Amino acid sequence: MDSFLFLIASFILTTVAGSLIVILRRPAEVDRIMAAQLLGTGGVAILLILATATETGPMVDVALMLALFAAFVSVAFVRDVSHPENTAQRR
Amino acid sequence: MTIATFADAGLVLLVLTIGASTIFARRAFDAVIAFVVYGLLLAIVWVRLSAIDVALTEAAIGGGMTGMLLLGAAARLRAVEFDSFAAALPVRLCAGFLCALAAAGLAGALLLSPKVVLSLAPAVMENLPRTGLGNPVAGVLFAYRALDTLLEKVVLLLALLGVWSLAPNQAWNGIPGLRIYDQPNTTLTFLAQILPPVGIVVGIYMCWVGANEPGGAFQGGTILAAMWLLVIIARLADAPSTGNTWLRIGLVFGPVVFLSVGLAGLVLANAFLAYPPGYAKPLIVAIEVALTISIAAALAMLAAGPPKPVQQQ
Amino acid sequence: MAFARDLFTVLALVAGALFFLAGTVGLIRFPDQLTRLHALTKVDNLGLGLVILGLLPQADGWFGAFKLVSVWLLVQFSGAVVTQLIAGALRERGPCA
Amino acid sequence: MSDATLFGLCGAALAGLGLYGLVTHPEPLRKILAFNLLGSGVFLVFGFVSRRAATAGVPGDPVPQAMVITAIVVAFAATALAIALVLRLLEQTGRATLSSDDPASATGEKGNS
Amino acid sequence: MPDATTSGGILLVLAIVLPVVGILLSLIAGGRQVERIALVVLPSNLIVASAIFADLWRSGRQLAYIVGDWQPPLGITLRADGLSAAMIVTTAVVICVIGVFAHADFDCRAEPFETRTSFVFWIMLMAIGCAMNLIFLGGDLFTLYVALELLTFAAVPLVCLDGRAETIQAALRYLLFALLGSILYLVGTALLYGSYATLDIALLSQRVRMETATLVAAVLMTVGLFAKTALFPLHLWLPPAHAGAPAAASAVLSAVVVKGSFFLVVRLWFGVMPGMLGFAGAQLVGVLGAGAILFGSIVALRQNRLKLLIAYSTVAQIGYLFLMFPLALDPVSETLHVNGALAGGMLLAMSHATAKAAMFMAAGLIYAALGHDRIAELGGAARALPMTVFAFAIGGVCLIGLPPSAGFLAKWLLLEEAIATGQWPWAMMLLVGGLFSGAYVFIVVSHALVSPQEPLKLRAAVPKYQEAAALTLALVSLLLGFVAFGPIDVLQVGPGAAMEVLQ
Repeated sequence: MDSFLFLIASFILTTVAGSLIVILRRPAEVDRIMAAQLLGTGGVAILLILATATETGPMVDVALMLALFAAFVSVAFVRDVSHPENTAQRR
Repeated sequence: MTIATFADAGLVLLVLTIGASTIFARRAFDAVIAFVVYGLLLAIVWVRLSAIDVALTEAAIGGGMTGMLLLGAAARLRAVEFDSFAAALPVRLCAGFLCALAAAGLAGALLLSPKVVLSLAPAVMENLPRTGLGNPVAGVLFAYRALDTLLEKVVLLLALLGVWSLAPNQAWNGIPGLRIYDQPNTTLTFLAQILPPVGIVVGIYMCWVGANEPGGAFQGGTILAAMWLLVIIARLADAPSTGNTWLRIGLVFGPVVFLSVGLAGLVLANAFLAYPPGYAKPLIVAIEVALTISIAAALAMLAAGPPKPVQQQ
Repeated sequence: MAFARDLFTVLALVAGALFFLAGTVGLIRFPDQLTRLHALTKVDNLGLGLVILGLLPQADGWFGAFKLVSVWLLVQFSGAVVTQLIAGALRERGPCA
Repeated sequence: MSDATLFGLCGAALAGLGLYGLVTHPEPLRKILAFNLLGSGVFLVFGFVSRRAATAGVPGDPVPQAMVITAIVVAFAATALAIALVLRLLEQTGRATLSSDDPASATGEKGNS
Repeated sequence: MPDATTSGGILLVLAIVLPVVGILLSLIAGGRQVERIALVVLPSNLIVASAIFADLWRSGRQLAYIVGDWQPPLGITLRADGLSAAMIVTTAVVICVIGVFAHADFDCRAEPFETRTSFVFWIMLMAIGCAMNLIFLGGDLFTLYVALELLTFAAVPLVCLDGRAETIQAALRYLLFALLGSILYLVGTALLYGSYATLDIALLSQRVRMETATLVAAVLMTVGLFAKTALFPLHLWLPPAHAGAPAAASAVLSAVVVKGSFFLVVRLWFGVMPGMLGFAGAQLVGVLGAGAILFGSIVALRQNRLKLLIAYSTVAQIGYLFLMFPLALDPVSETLHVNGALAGGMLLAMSHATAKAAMFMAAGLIYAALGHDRIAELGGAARALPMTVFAFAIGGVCLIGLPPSAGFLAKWLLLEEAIATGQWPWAMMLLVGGLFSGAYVFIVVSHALVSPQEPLKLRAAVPKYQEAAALTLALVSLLLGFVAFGPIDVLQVGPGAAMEVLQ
């Protein structure tokens, strides 16, 4: 069971990694923040699976933290993108 | 466990790629977003190193708070971003060589470090019952090396004072110039109404379990700080003025409690920062609670920046 | 019983992982940002949802299960709101390259 | 190669990258970013030290972990102070560079003692 | 052999707790209380420091305090040996006098009581006191890292206290250098802990072996500390940072703050790993020191502003401090040992602390009185501000190393060692550096002594007690030359924390 869980976690890591690298090369900023959001979700999934696999309950807390702060950073991002100073000089 | 090793190698590769892109990205903004992603990834790395306490801190501070701070700065600096007139190629090559040398030296030191591994882990675990704690990291932070933790709180206060000191003279004791959302936004308001209660519960939980499980004042305080900032950014509440008495009291509350308990140790136990036998755990929990408040206030205010002059509108 | 439980976990996790794959492929391949956002929400909802569903039978008691579910709820909620915010910002600025 | 060593080497590489950025980037904001990268690489070296000492029952040495927590908080404080300095410089001069003008200008005519 | 808390150990705790209490109180009390708190804390700090010194002198053995009753390696020990006792008293005196001097500039008695500059200055002054005490007393390398960070965060805001753009730029550059320095130091502690599972200085000194990891750690830590000390060629941040700050801040930055990281270099090499530096390493450190002396002095000679001249002279004087490394190396065993060179180096550090503070204060007063600090136009300053110019000259005498100043005694000790070990180039360097200092001090004093064609118009009157403060420190520096016949023995108590009285 544990190896299976590790396998799934690695699989998710690979898909997330692949899209991260593609997204972070895109020119538009909005795409990039999607990367942060995606990593938030993917990271949560990976951590939860690892928590089950290694039977380390507190790892779930790390997942919780990751979810909370991914959202927080996204808010900061949207604040900065939609600020008048920046919308004035849109690409 | 070969799958795990493969996955770890992949993780390392990803971390290095993203890390490199924070250095080599053309625009500062891109570098900052890469850094946010990097911070979140590091949390996973720390989990793989079985350092849950650090993973929590890294996710909260390294990715979240630092990311938010850098995003704000990058957005403001975008207007003046100058054409990266990078250093000349020979200089870069030379610097690259030296840095590679430093990294190689460090790597060599790691690979060649003594085969017999010494560690304080057994001593930490052996003495942990005397503190009544279940979380060895909390034991180190609040018992064995309590002096460092106490003084690090002072460092935090000094940094905050340093940030405040950058205000113009007439703005002293004004409102911090945190950039808020520029127009009322129902979605954000909704988020800022729902998320903070959840966050506060998580933060208190984090502080509470810290005595026995990974977590503690740092992690709990950071969550509270983030929630406070969220409320301010969504314009649901104003940032307090930096001269606000309650803010000042909140800032020093944790260190004062910590120091008082430490000094009481001179009388009640037999040394500064020693806990009376049997009372160690409740005292440490009390210190952690007080510190959570102070850390939350200090981190939020650090992120909010120096006071701004009042603008007539 | 244990076998059935593990089988359920395996199936749900595989399905979840496939949604992650689908979501990320969408994020890479879809032509404009709004549809990419859509793909992202699929990952949030279904990918993570299925993963957590699969992990629930393995959870460490009721409190463990409760934590798993609350993580899922948190991601759902914040993901939905943040997607809204990004979409709003996009609308304001107009689609950018 | 054990996992600890793998992550330790990753830390060394990150430290090198960060050092390079800190030295070569002219923009202060990029220097601050590079400093954070350098810092996290150094923290991973602590992680290596901690994890290497893992024995039965103890997943790692808690002492380096506690030190990293302390250092992460300090690094955040440093980042906040540095960014506040950069933004203040931007406010006053309309630009944010470290390009060294003649240091003589630092003792300008006004506002001293 | 486990440490034990010694009888006077509580003083060590007091030396650290007292300023912390002051900082916390100031943050709550705010307003006009801040200066009062500082003016209680700083003299009390001096009393505590003197008590530590007296205790050490009387008992002839080092003081120790085990914090939280946790024995190292698990816990942290504070220790005061001869070096720390001497330095702690010197910095306490300097900071205390700077506090008196700063009363005029950072007054909290008038409305509005809490101004930005005064609030920040007083708190940061106490913080620097706290950080320095911790650096001198800390017995654990990670505690010393925290102390370094305390020092950085207290010093950076002082650089840009007056808020001009150039000073903010200087502060930012300083901060980046300092952060690089502390992170390099930190990675060294990680490697040392990884090898020896302790960061306690006394334990480490027993355990260190010649190994790759230890060597890498030592190099990284030393480079980091050099960056913080502004040793040539990592000195770029220093002149603008020190010259741009308000006078009282310049004094504390130049006289006190750079000594913190310098002291850690001494601790590291003499205390933790005396056998690691080797002949080549010691010569290299000496070459860097010599480079600093030459570069700093020559650039100082070309300055036309007084404050910048003094700042570059700091670059040169820092170089002097590192000349003791090749001279303290025992040529046979290739270990650093406690001899006249170490005593001379530390005495030089103490002498520079007092003299440089006096000179920056004098420069600040001249600036305040004349409205500028252009050296060429200082004519008449000696007549208008005799006490100030006298203080500057006395400080200069100590830098040059003329008898009977402490600078003379220090250089004498170093020279003696250089001659005894036959290291003639370093002896030459000591003398050449003295000539350079003589040249730039002479330029300033001679300009100040010239009578101007038209009578000098003072822009502002300078309070007498400020002049007295500057003169006091200059005289302390001068008289240190006499008193030092006593303290020199004290410097040898528990050298480098390692060779504790072992009976």
